Amino acid sequence: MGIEGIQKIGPITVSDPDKAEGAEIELMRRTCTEPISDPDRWTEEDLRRNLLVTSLDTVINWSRRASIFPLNFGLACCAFEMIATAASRFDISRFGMEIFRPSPRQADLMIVSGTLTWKMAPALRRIYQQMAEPKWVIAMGSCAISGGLFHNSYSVVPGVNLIVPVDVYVPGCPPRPESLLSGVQALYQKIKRQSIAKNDKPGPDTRDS
Amino acid sequence: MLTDYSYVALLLVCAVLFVAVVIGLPIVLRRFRIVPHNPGGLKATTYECGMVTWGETWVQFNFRYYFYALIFLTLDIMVVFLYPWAVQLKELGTSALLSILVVLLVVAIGYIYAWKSKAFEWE
Amino acid sequence: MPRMTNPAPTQEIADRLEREIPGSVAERTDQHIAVKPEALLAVASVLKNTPELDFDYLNWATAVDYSSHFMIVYNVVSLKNNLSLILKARCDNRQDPVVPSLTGLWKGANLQEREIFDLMGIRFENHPNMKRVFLWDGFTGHPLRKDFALK
Amino acid sequence: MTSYEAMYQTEPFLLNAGPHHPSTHGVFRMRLTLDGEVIQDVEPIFGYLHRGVEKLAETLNYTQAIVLTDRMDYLASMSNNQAYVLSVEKLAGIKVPERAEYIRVIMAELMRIASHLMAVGFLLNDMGAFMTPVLYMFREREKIVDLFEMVCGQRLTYNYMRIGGLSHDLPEEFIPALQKLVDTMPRIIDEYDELLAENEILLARARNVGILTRESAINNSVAGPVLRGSGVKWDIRKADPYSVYDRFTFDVPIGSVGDVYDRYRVRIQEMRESTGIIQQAIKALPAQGEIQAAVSKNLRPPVGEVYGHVEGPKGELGFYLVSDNSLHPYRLHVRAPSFINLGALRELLIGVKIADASVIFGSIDICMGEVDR
Repeated sequence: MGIEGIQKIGPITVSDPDKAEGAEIELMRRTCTEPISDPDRWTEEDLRRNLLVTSLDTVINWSRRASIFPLNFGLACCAFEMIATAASRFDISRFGMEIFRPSPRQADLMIVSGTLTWKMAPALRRIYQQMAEPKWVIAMGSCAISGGLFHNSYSVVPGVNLIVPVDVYVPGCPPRPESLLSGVQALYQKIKRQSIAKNDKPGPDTRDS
Repeated sequence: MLTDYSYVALLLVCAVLFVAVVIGLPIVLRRFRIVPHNPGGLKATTYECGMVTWGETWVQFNFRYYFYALIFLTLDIMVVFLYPWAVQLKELGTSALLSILVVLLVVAIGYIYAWKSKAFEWE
Repeated sequence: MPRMTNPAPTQEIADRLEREIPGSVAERTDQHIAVKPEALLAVASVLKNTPELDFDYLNWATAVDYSSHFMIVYNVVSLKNNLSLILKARCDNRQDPVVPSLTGLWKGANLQEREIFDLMGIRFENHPNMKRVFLWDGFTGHPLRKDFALK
Repeated sequence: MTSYEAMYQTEPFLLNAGPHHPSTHGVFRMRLTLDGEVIQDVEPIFGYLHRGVEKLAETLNYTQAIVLTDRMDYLASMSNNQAYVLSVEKLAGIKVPERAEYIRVIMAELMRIASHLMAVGFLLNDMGAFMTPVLYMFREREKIVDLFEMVCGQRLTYNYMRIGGLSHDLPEEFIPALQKLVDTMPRIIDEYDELLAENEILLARARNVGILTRESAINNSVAGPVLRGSGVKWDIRKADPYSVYDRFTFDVPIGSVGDVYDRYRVRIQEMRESTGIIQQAIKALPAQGEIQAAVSKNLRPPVGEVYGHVEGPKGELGFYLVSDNSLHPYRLHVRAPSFINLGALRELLIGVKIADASVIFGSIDICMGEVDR
């Protein structure tokens, strides 16, 4: 078995893949206890933006929000409401989200739909970090927002914002397709106010193990 | 006569322009930090369904895949010869036809040999 | 009356088991038969292989933690004569509970026994792949035990 | 082995068809050892959606646990409700009024159609007919989901059935809407069937692929359309008729070879049977009548244990309940058909090419909420 393939997880380097995965999960369980602040610093203070920056902003923000490619990160029941939103009745492609990309390389928006368990948390963070900036996260469903029905279970992450910074929270269990669409609208308002002058990364990279 | 080549020149200019814009634009935007750009970290790791890649990836594959590719290559090169011949068929006359048949015969022998040595069976 | 999966005649089966493997039946009610853990494998092969019983379909397997002991519960069904029998095995040792594995007779028991090991902590000897099935490798404790506090 | 193959020794290659993979219908992971394209070994890895439902059920009382059952097999919430509620009624000896039984049968059969639509749609999606059949199947499912929403207000997790009956009675416009749906459904299923059954691509990808013989199906204790696809005539609605199923006449379709095509055909045929059952149920539905037996909210069933099972869309879905006469179930075990059906996956996938692996996996039709519980 090649060595360079093994990801160095903190101080532990383990050959057996399951032990390595278990070690990473335990590490995350101990470290990820504080929710990461939502990346919306640019919405508070008003910015000194000259004409050139604002016009460039509007063009860039319009182009970004008009064609967001979501990543189909379906975990549980909310995944089927997400697919129903993508289906022909509640057509999400009216808002530019035509295709659901399976790989993070071609996706801009990660819709975390369903219950996130601790075993899936390292995969979620790795996929989030493998997405290219600018990237956004919608936490869909009360399980993603706060662990929901399974809040005090031994294997459920109480809230996705412990792992990745979340931009829009869509409540519901599962949220109706219309509320997911209103979540998408909320994301549009957020993108509209982004500015290159601030030049902050929308999604600060989370804690690297 | 010269004007005929003007289209080629125009095409050349468009091509170069297109390539310059497509490659240059991200570099310019990145330099003025309009577009976020931070590679590295976990982003550079290979994506394998959210898991850590494990084990060797430079492994020795079964030979039949290479054999299949070689056969495709032989037939692909044939196309390079067939196209100009087919376009000028009338002027070249039957002598060209015979020479192409010889070339096709040679390739056919190689093809049948590959077929008989079970290159196309996947089991 | 259409055919019903009527609970198997436990009296009849218990007597037959007692005849073939003396001392194996620990307890019998008209819902279930409880056998001693060490005789479980023999009893299961009798149930499966005797032609007229023919319990060829293991429906499900689970375990219950009665805080003084564990109880492994199997439900075997005979598809041919539409009978369903609940087979139990009691396991008193709480530190290192071990029960013979039935994957030799029914391949369907493989995953379910791994689930019992993962959530209840009962090990099955000569099980081909005795590992946790749901929880990750570093997880300490077995959640479905009564002494495992949720939060 | 021809000469050149013997000469070149190949090395296995480890690949994760991991938790986040388009064709694994949720967070299911298969660690594949590959020789080129052929799968040498498969290790299915579960647990990426394990939420500890059985442990949480021990902290809730009997009525609250209904909510948990919705989220297990989220494609067949009504059947989950019915299975759980059935076993509690069997334990506590509660008689359900006649009208509630008929409504439960209608809901369960509608759920079976919706779940089979999803199974067939995503199976064809894996086979390469990208998104077109799924979008058609979603159009039908939206009609069924509208009916459920009309009855209980939710689209996916219905929480509709209660111990001893139902939470709401049918609104007036339900039966006409149901009648319209059930009248058009056979024609729509025939349309899909004609479109797909003779399609040679589907035949090439499904015929004699992933054959599960009759004996190994029984030995692996698979259930539902997978078992019936292998030619075993075993359906809980016939073998152990619960609720009012003994009053309906319907046929149990079975396959012959046990390959992907037979499982597909069994599901399509079952959809037709379900529409037949709903037609009969609409006629026999008592117009008025109680829909909820007198059951106290904090029910304390007698000490004892029970196993109640239902023929869910994925297979036999059973609840093994142990009660100690307290408010909370002492132990609740779920016989999850998707989880047990996956026991046969490894046997089906070894020696198969990757492209067929996702088709075979799709034909088993699992739902991760039920696999990982």
